Amino acid sequence: MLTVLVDGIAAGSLFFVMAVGLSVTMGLMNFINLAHGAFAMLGGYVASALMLKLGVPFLLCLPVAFLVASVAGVVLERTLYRRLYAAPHLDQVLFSIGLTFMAVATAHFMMGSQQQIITLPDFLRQRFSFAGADIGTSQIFLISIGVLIALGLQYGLKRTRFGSQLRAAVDNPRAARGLGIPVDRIFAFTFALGSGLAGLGGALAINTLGLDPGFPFKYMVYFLIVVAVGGTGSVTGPLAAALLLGVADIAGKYYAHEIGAFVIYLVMVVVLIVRPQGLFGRVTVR
Amino acid sequence: MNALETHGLVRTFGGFLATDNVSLSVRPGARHAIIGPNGAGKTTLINLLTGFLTPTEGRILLDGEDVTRLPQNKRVKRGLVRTFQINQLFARLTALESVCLALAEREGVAARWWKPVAAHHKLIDEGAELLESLGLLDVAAIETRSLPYGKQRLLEIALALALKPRVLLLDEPAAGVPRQDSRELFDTIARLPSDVTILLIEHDMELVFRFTDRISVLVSGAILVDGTPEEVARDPKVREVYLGESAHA
Amino acid sequence: MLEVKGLTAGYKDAVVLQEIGFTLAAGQSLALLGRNGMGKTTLITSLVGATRRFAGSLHFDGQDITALPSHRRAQLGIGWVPQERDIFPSLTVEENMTAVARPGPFGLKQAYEMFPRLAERRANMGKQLSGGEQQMLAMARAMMTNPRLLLLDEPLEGLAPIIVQDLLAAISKMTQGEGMSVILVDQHARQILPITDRAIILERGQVVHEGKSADLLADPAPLERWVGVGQAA
Amino acid sequence: QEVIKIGLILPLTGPFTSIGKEVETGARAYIAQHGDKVAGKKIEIIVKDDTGVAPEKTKQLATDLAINDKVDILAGFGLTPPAFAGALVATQAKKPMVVMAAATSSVTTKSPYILRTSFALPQAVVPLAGWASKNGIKKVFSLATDYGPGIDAEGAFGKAFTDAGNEIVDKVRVPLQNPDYAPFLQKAKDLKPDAVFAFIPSGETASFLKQFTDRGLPQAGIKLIGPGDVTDDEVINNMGDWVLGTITSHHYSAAHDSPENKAFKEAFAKIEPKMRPNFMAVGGYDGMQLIYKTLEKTGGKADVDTFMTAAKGMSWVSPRGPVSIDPETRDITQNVYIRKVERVDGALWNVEFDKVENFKDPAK
Amino acid sequence: MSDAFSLPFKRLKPMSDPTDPKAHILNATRPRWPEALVWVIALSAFFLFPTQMPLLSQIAITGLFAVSLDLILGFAGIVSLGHAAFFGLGAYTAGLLGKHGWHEPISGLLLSGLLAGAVGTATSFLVLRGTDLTRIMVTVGVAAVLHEMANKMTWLTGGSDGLTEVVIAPIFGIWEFDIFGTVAYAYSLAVLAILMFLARRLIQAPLGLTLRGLRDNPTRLLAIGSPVKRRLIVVYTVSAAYAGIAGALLAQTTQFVSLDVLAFNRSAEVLLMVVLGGSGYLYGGLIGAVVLMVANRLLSDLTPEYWQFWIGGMFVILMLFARGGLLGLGKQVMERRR
Ligand SMILES: Nc1ncnc2c1ncn2[C@@H]1O[C@H](COP(=O)(O)OP(=O)(O)OP(=O)(O)O)[C@@H](O)[C@H]1O
Ligand SMILES: Nc1ncnc2c1ncn2[C@@H]1O[C@H](COP(=O)(O)OP(=O)(O)OP(=O)(O)O)[C@@H](O)[C@H]1O
Ligand SMILES: [Mg+2]
Ligand SMILES: [Mg+2]
Repeated sequence: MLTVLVDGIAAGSLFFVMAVGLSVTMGLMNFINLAHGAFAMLGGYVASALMLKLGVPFLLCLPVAFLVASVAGVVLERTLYRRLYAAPHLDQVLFSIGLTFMAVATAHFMMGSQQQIITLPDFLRQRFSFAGADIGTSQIFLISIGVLIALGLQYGLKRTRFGSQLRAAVDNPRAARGLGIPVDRIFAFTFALGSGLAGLGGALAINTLGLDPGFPFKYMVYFLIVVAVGGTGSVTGPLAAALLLGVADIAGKYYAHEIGAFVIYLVMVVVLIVRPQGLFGRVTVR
Repeated sequence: MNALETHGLVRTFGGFLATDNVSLSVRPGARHAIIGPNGAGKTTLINLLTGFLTPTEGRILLDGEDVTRLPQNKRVKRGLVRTFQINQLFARLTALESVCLALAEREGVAARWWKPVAAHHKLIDEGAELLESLGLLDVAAIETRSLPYGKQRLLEIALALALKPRVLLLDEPAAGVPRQDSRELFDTIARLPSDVTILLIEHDMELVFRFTDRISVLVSGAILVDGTPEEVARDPKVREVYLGESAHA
Repeated sequence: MLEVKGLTAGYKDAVVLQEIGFTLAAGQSLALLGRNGMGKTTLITSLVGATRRFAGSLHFDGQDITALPSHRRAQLGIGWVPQERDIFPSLTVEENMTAVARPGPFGLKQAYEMFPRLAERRANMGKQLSGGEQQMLAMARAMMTNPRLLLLDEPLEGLAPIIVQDLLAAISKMTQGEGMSVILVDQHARQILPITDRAIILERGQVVHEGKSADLLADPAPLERWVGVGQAA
Repeated sequence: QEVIKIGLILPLTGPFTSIGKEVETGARAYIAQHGDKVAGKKIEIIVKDDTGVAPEKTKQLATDLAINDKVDILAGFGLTPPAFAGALVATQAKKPMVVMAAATSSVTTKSPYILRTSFALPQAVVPLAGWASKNGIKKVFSLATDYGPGIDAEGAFGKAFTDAGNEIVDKVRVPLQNPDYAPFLQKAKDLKPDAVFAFIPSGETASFLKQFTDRGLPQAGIKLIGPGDVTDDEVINNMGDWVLGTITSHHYSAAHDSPENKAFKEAFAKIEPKMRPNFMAVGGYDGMQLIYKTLEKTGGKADVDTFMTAAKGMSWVSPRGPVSIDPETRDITQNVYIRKVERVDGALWNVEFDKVENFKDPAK
Repeated sequence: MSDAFSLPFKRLKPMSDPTDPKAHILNATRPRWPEALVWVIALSAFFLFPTQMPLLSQIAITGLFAVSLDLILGFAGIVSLGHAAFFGLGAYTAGLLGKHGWHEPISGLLLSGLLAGAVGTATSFLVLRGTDLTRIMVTVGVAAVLHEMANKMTWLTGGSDGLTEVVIAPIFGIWEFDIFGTVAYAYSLAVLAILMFLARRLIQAPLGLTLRGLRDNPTRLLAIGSPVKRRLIVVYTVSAAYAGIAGALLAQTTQFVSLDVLAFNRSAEVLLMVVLGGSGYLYGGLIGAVVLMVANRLLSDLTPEYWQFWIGGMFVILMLFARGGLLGLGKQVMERRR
């Protein structure tokens, strides 16, 4: 029982870390970036290549994955993405799916089609019992990272001036510029943050979800579910959504595997019917 | 029987009381203005009357019938029509298409799916006439979103007029319309049949005093004074909270 | 303070303003008049840097700002109240102001003193404000940038008469007392001429009249001609 | 006619890319080894990508190959649904169809012109049930991916295993898309069986095996058994010592010790030095082998009746061992080996230690 | 200028008689040459590409599916990423009918459309509220649940192995589905043409005008007295029925139904087609389907492993330089020339 709960929370944390970057670009910047999974894949391949080819320790790979993905994010943002900020959402969808196709083919070409398999360091492969629950250290690790990121983002985006400047820039870039907000820089930084988080998520995911060139498409819907159920424009929302979905998914599969695959979609549809703006979403103006 | 009546209307947003026990009656054919400080709850009141918002408490009567729970579109069918303080237009329809749409709704043909709009000559002719009366005919074929702001403002009114309202609620119709155009606008409205009831929100006192025969002053969600233009203009409380020293009378 | 030379500007491939030129000294105020669609807003947004410039130059405080992007101009001290208010809908009233605030004498305290109504609604989202409240917020927000030149595009529209009076008084105090420069656009010439030093009338994107505001009040012929009947009454 | 054309339809993009890649390389390895001439005819292959599970795409590609490219033989077919779709075309267009991968038992029944050189899942798992019950495994938790082959594997193993007087404590099916094994493995752990029987399609196995060990099932004394898909040669070497000792049954291991296999591996490595050939590759290799051998016999005639008659009963020595085509079912008869993951010369291999010889698909 | 009244290409300036402000509405129904061209090309394909009938009939079917999506997307502003739900329902209905003794194709088509339409009505209340994202995800959810149900109900649907042994009688008892796909293409094209004609009527009629109003500003539509929800339900139903008929066509022409008729990929692909071609033109989806499927085919023949790279590149470049899809681009070019 408790084991199932911990499993669910750990799975939820992983989804949170992978999806929260999308929540940032989509919820805060109002850009539908379906190529989010491609940045996650990049982070994943960076981490796996470092570990497998160069023997770099896992913990060091994580920040590097974050950095590489965020640099790639900035470069693409400055050259391509920025031209589509004002475009209709559907144009953004087509554009970012296009990028994803290109990323998938490139990964296939460069890394081959096989699964990347990494072995976590020993301290992340221990299991222990706690109050009757059977818990792995890697799960504790995932949950802590999720909590840290949630707290950090919550502070950074809600409580600081940067957060309100970002939202102002999204609401109305022209007015924001005219009132002295450096919109371009803020967007670039935010995009870097979003793609960096994706990269980190990708690196963390290899162990549980595996990594192959199909990664971006495989998990695209899951990212979107987390963002939609959580509601755009907040950090607590996606966290709550990811945890809810993680627990519902794991519990559904554990207790009722016959309908296990439905559970996550049913939960999503029910939440969205009751609260179309998501769990924590504000009704948006657009 | 009054054209429009409210009884103890209350609306709160969270803890904030935006409409505070408003009981208002508007007689048929009235030219009735609602004035009051910014944020007094004038637009909120219109939103309640039209069903855009539901009241927390109280009742709304249209021609003596309770419409408090009636959906927006059904109130429109009974002749209660509004304009918006901030334009609500069909960005990608032309001016003529927009009024034709309103006309089609009024005539109950909006759900027909076989005969093309082009074959509904009556709609098109009436639409063109209406645009002409507001000086919009020369831009009839231009997409709304490319129209200058002043013209968009006029189209906003045209959409309401197309519905042949019996009770017309106007929320700052002249805001953003230049002085000479706003006079024309009010002339058009004044030409409406005298049995059309008009409820108007406006901050331009010159227009208000010229046009209306009754004024209600709304302050902090509640009605402060209700009377003829002369009574209101003389009222010291109104001068203090709203008009200031340089009021017209 | 501000020097505009041969400014030709517009949108995409449409030229709206042609060869505009004028100067404005520190502490001076300028009324910008003209009928609907004559280019008043376009001139204001060109000063802000939000239109397409085809020719001409802009100097602010002796510095060439012709090529500076919008936000850099604002940071140099140009404040702006846009015609459509452009309140940030997903920010609270207070965040709308703090997001753009720059150091100086005008802070939240002063903003709330100027518009007590905003203090009452400080935690509301921008999009929940009434029309007039948004107008007040746009004004307060521009002031929070502590500008040395303030561009006001129809700031009085939709405000209660009593607020209009207070605001006009406040604007004239800023220029006279605190040495701020102001460019003020309004449909109602009669309202703004008494509190401005000079006036410009635009017609089809060109300056057709330039002179002292007081002279215009004394001799309203240009107003009758270029702005419309009834304006001078 | 100077050229014999073979249309090879495989998933070369999408989630099942690795299957297509292995089969294609296997087939090309055979051609590289034996030249592109048989019985005086030149062999030409045309490769098409059907992206995985998109049967109407497969059908359209097959039709196009049959009508426009005028191929003589259809081949490939990575998964079951596309194979079913291809069968419709084979029947209608009267073309021999060589299934090199799809492993649901019923595939061969969908057209009289189908020949299979891969395997059928019941074929691979029934011998495992026998071995397990002889080796002290009484209670098994069954876990299979929720699609044709998985259901086949679950059913065939379960039946053979319970018929031998043992118990299946629970059986679960994991979704094909976006699987997460944690809850299922936790359930297995909680039920304390002697072993987990698992069928996971090749390509997904890495994360499954990893979670199996990370969740501590081996420490809890639970063995892992299954068809060889689970310890797929393509990935096994990257998996770390935690897979050591896993017992599987399958028709091919890259570690199979024979001159034929050695030659196959060399030819394969010339094309794809980075990949280890797996059972998919051998299916592609033997598919070409069957085509070559049959054409030799018919003297280059490829019309469907002549070809099918000649192919039925054909036998040869494959890299996996001796095989033959059962004339009745047109399915492959082969040895099924019981293997154990071991470290040999620094790498991980499936080392064969027991076998059932000339085993037909028991489901037919 | 309006979208639908000048099909298939939009023009900026009032056409024909610029002095008559009503001309732009009155002339809207006149057929125009680019539209005729589409059908001329479609017909000449019988002679130009006689060996490509299977591909062509799939294009016609997918094109119809794209048109059905454009009805809700381009004309009512509902973004759906689960439209395959209705396509799949139609396909399974037609497939099951054909398997269990109802071999007549045209009635099978109608029944499938009816069923899909009914399910569209039943689920339409789910898309009445919410933002784009909410609607996207709700539709994804509905389609995913149906997909999973079809997977589990093996006894009925054949599960992941698909539904085989679908038998379809000759059309009108005369034309039998052949391996070359000529009959299949003729059949699909005829159905497409009829449904296209009906859709075109619909969007040029007052209902179409209402729908475009709905897309632009539902708030105002309510305020002019329109029962917005009812209108939404109507288009959603029509669109679902269209999608169902498209699915049924696929099942009948391939005589096979597999789970992927309900898959997420199919929903996503059709959305891409509509955006690629340009939404809100009715013909956009059709053109998107042609371009994407032909490009897929050519590129994947050239480079079976990496064709997705070039498809992706095409999307990226198109969106960087041509807003509003291919027809949007066409419109821009036409305006430039003026
Ligand atoms: N959705 C909402 N949530 C919270 N407060 C709201 C909401 N809508 C309106 N308000 C508040 O209710 C009050 C009344 O607003 P309303 O728009 O009715 O004012 P008004 O009288 O029309 O003012 P103005 O003359 O400025 O247009 C305002 O203080 C406004 O901030
Ligand atoms: N975004 C735009 N694109 C193209 N033309 C524009 C745009 N905005 C304004 N215009 C045109 O530029 C001209 C000047 O408009 P502007 O808004 O500057 O006038 P204004 O004097 O401020 O009018 P108002 O009194 O209505 O505010 C008008 O003819 C208008 O149609
Ligand atoms: Mg108001
Ligand atoms: Mg202006």
